[in-house]
Amino acid sequence: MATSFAGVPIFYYEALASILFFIGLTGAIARRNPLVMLMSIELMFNAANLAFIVFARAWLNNAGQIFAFLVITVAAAEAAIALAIVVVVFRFAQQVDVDEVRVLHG
Amino acid sequence: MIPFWIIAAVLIVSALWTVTARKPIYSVVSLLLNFAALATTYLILHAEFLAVMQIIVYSGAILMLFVFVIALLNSGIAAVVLGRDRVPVAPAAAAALAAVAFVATAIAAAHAPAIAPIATHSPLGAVGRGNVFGSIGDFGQALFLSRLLPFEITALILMVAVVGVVLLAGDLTPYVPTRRRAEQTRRALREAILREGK
Amino acid sequence: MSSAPATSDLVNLTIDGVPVQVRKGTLLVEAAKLIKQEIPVYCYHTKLGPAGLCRVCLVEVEGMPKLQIGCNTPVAEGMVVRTRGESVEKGRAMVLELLLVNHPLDCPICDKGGECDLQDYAMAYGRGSSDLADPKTSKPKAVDLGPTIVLDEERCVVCQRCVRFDDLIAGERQLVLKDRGHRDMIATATGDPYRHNFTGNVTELCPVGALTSKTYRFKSRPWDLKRTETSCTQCSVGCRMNVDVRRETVLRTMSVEGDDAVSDWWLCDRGRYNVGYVDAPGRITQPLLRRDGTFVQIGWDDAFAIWAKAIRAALDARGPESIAALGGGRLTNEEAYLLARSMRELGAKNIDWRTGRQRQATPGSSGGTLLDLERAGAIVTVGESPAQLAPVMDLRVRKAVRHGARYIRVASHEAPPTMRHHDVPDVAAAAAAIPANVTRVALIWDGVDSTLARAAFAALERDGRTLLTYISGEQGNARGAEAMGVLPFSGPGYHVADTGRDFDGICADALAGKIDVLSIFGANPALNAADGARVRGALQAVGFLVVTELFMTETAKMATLVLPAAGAFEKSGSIVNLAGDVLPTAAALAPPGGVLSDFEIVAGLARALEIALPDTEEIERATIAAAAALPVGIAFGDERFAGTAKEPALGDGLRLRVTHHAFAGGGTLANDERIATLRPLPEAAFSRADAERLGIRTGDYVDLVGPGGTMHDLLAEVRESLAPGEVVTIAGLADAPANALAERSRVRVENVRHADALVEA
Amino acid sequence: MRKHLFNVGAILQGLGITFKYMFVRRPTIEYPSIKKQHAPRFHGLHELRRYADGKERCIGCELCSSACPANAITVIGAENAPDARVSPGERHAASYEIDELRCIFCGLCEEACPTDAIVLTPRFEMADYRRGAFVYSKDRLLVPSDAGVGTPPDERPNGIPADLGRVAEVKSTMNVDRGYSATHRGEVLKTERKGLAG
Amino acid sequence: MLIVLVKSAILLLVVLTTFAYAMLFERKIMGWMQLRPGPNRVGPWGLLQPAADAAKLILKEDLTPKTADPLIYRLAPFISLLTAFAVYAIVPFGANGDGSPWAIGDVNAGILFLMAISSIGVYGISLGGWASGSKFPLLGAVRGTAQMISYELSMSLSFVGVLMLAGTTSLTGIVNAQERVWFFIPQALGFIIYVITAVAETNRTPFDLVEAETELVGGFHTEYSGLRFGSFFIAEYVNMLTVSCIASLLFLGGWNAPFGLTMIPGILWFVLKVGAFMFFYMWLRATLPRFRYDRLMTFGWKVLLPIATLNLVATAAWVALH
Repeated sequence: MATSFAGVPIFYYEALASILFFIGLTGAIARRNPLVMLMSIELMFNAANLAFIVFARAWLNNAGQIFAFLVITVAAAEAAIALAIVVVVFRFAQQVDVDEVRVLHG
Repeated sequence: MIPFWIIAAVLIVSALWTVTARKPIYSVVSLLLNFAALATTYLILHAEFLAVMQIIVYSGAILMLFVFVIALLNSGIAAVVLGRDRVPVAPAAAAALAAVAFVATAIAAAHAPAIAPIATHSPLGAVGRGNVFGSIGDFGQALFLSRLLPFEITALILMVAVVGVVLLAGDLTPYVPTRRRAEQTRRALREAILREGK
Repeated sequence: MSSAPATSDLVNLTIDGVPVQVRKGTLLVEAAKLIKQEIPVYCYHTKLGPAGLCRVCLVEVEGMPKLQIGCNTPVAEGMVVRTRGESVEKGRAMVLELLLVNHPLDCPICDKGGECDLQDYAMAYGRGSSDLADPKTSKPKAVDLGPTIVLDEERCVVCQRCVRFDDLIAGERQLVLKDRGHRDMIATATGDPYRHNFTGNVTELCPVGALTSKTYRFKSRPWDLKRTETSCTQCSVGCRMNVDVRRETVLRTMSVEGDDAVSDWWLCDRGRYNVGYVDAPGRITQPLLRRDGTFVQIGWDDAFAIWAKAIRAALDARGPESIAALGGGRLTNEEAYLLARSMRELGAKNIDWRTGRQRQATPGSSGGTLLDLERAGAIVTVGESPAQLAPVMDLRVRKAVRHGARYIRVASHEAPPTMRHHDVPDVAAAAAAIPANVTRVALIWDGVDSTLARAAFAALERDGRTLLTYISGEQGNARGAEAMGVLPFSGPGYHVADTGRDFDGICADALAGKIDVLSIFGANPALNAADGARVRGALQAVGFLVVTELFMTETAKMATLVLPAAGAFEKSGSIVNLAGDVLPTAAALAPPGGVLSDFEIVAGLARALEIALPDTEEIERATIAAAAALPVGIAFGDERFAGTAKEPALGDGLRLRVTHHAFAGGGTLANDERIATLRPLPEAAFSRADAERLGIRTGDYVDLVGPGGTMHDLLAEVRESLAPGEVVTIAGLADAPANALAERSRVRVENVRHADALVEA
Repeated sequence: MRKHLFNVGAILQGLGITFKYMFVRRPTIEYPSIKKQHAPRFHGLHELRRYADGKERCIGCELCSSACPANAITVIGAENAPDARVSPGERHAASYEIDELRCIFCGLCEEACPTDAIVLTPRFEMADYRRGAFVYSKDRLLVPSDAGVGTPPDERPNGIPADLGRVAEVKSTMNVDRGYSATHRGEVLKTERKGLAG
Repeated sequence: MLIVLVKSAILLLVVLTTFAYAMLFERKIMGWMQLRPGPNRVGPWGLLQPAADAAKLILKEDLTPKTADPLIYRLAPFISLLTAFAVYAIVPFGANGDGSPWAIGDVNAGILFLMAISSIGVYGISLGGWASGSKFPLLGAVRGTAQMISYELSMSLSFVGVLMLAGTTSLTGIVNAQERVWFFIPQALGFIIYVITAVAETNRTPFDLVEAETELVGGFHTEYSGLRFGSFFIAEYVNMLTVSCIASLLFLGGWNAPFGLTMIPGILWFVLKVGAFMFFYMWLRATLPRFRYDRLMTFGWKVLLPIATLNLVATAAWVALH
């Protein structure tokens, strides 16, 4: 199974990663639901990870994998904090629309 | 080639669904699918440990957290009522940024060697042997020997995150033992009664 | 009781250690009641007096060597009586043991079980066992005494209450004691069926289960029954009575003990037995609308809407003259008031209760109470006597006659009563027949012939004499309807109002096509009006005829819209009886599903017409005020009440007269199958002279032919009291309506079939 | 700490108890196939008895219905036709109904009956799917005329009569619209008699 | 490829049959412990009861509440079922003479795979409860999710001790490392932690707060009926079986025979150990009452996690010293 992927040009992987990144970015900008925005950000992380892992595989250097691992860990921390903020905001404002919640505007 | 196209199609469709889904829970489900496909890709790219981590951490922990928050915030089925999405501007801005990323990776890809099969009898390498690329042993050695500092920094970041989350979402009222709280309530009640003169 | 008795009339005595002061001559049983100490009695009855037969009322009187019977021992000054104690109890136990010697112990089967004096006293005072070892006597168990009563000879303890009732109260003397000794038994003297208008009272009087009603036999046990005290609405006396209901069926009615003012503790058989109509299969339970010649069932909302629309259309097209309402004699005061009020709210004045032969119900200011009637020295009846019209009033007459009053019937065409009576041909003779020393004279009128009533009043009124007048009408709450203003010329409380058309006038208008909507509430003019043919023609000429009824009566069958109404047992309210007493009626059971009371029907119509009606409280207040209003300004046989119908032209032949029978009628009587045997056969009574001239004997069948109709298959009777030139038939029989021929019209006798010939054939 | 250790001990003790009970003899009676012996005067379904000449014992006196503490009995009396007597005496029960759902099987009706007409049989199997089926009227309470006279409580054999084991079979022949054609006991006796005759 | 398919089919059959009879024997054992006979009407000793239950579940009407999210509502049972069965792809049941395992796939990162799959399994409960659109399932789902995440942590830590001792993540390797000494002896604390967390992970009494019927009617599957309910039902028992297999493989020596009783085939030993663990499950259910929710969380975070960490540190120290 693994061999069947052999021969796929790295460019294809990079194009895939870019598309995923683009989709994630669009979501993060366009959506107003903070949960979906966060998920879009996760998508972008994953696109980056994919690129790292492909390059690691190409160079046969596991530094890329280590970097991807760190990204996953940091993403976990990020998600936890962000969701905590969402919960707090919801408790405070009874809504989560990022355009409506403007407490930082003063 | 065909498996790659299939996986790629799954990845893109599920990513699109994640971003466009009407209900956040659909985003979660599609993202789950996306992660599964990604994990498969990682496995094929000899990132064995990362494939498992992708499932355990991303699907099992992070995404679960999303489900949890959705259930907490929105106990019903109806989507959280929100204003209109900012659709028209978004793709342009995103496309610009994505183009930059694409150009960067394309340059990198141009320099990278083609993916060559790793010539071992066991494609994933012997367990625990640090010299086979992508094996858990190899990964572990790299993590704990050559890349220990970033690992420890990540641990610190995680710790900070945990403390932050507890402070943010936790109950910030000072802890009072139950018995003492009951006593306080009783006293307050008595005082209120005295004030009211009843 | 009304005035304090003089001290010399009072006697002091001690009963069970309690000092009692009673009037001289009081019996110990009654005296003991004052201190709520019961002395058991079987043969004694407050209304029948003592007989001293059963001896269960033994009491101990100090100074007398033996036990005395409490029911026949008058009080004496200083008497010391003990109703309890060892010797009394021993004596009573012995009496009870002897009473039970031949009394079967079939209490579980017996209808009286549960309300039986013998059972109760045997439990209270009797011994648990008997020394008698021999078998009890065996006698016939279900002896058919008559159409209403069954006798169980084994159970009879020969207290003779029934015999004494028949003798002293009813005056019929049909029941006697037959044989002597242990064969002593109740029977009719002649062996004929026991039959008169008060037979049911003997079942109540019987202290054991010997006399039972055919309609109630084995239907229920006393503890199953839900009892409601109400007033009878069958006739204008309004006797107080208890209605016993089980499983939404009226099983029986009982008299109310202590009701001295109205019923004198009795009920007539019609009031007692005509209850089976409540759950008769013919009850209408849904509004019926005539559509293309047949009736279709509709809902109440539709019914009210259609009715209101018809009324509105009539008012818009031809004004309030084109609508009319009839009925009131069977309604409660509240219903009658609401009817009169809503009709007048619409501006309609054509409203009348007089759908039958009776013209007037309020006797005017000279009216007396029923107790006054008892004390009259002479009683004069003009028109029909109350014997069939108001039977319990007739019991008062009999009581008065028993006390020595003279009973005078003016130009009566009825069969002679069983009491002493004087039949006189005219009012002048009646006035002459009154003894000179009589100071109280009662004048009873049937309410039909106003001229006759006025003449009688004028003839009998004399200085130094009190003249009490009574009108024994045919409808239960006729006087109430008049008081509530269901009259074309007076409103509630006899207030004079704009005069509209009375019943005759409404019929004339209808025949002339001037009445668009006629609403009839609980009345059956097609059967009961004097001139049936004309009335039926009038009803047919009405564009929109509404009838509220329990059954598809003759009138209801002609209606456009028939509305199911609640019966007398199914609604609460008040009535006014012939003596002016305001009596409450209470609902004993709920009406069948889909049936509304007339009150609700009128209210529903008012709502559909968007007429503002007073609230319940105001209705109640106005009703009470109107019922209590004195009928000032109304004369006995008042001209205003007199009919406007023309007297039929004289001609050849016999003059037709109509008489009432307690069990002859349409709706409730015709639809009660339990009393089928009590309904009279259609009959024609002839004077002896006429009968001989026409060759008719009693038992023959004849047809009467008059202008506009024929009465078929009448049973002929030769009646001695009848004056020649008259033939008398029974009014209101559904299967042979007497009003096929106009009253007082001249009729021919045709198609005489002799009884013996019929037997041969 | 000691308390926590004690709790662990309690858990082990509990496990021991449940394990021990695995081997304890079970008191369960496997009901439809094995039936318990009831006391001779067990209070079960009612039966209306007959006299030896076939006449009903019930005279419709309603004493049972007035004795009934649950108001379960409704009796409507009627007069015996002289030529076709239903019961001795003048009165008989035109309608006799017991609502077995109301009945508390106290047996007071049996006590109150002056003619020993109503008796409680040991039959207790009267389950049904319709409420109406529990209102037993005379056609189901009365012993069929060809099935004897019914058993008074004093003469019943020890416990449940042998025929009660076949309740399930007999019930399946029940006509649900008309109700039972007879009481169960009568039905069984009838089939047995037929079997003997045939 | 074909061999893998055949193997999978056989394994599916075995697992399903085991599930069916596990259910029956649970009812039987519960009955015995509660002085009842247990199911005994269908077939001799009630042996056909599973067939009857299956027929009932299949024939039952499948209801979807009006307020439910139709897609997720239908998806959730399949996630549960899928993850429950997916584990058996790597579970070895025995070994050939040459050391190759009797398993569909021998994966080096076996234990990690296991953890990955079981972490996905929570989705069945949380999505199912959420998508029912009714409050009891939602409460059950939220509870269940929190509970499973909390206890998964301690469970993973209890694995790590075994991993350190065995020096491999391959399940076959771990079993082979226990040839001399079964790991439940050196890893006694780890084993106890594993047993507790295993019960919690499968939502069984006394940790069945997910479906606490006294409070939440049926918990996350209140609204489910028919085969969709059956899917959850099967998943729960298959998970029990999985957890028993893991216990047997990681702590009880897998197919290794005790006391040198090697004449009995290893597969039988394995089955025996799994069976014993399953019995323990049922025994617990018949004995212990349900935890209170706050106590459950307190126990998971404040008792189990520190002990598990302690065990880990101690094991690490021991391994480092040797």
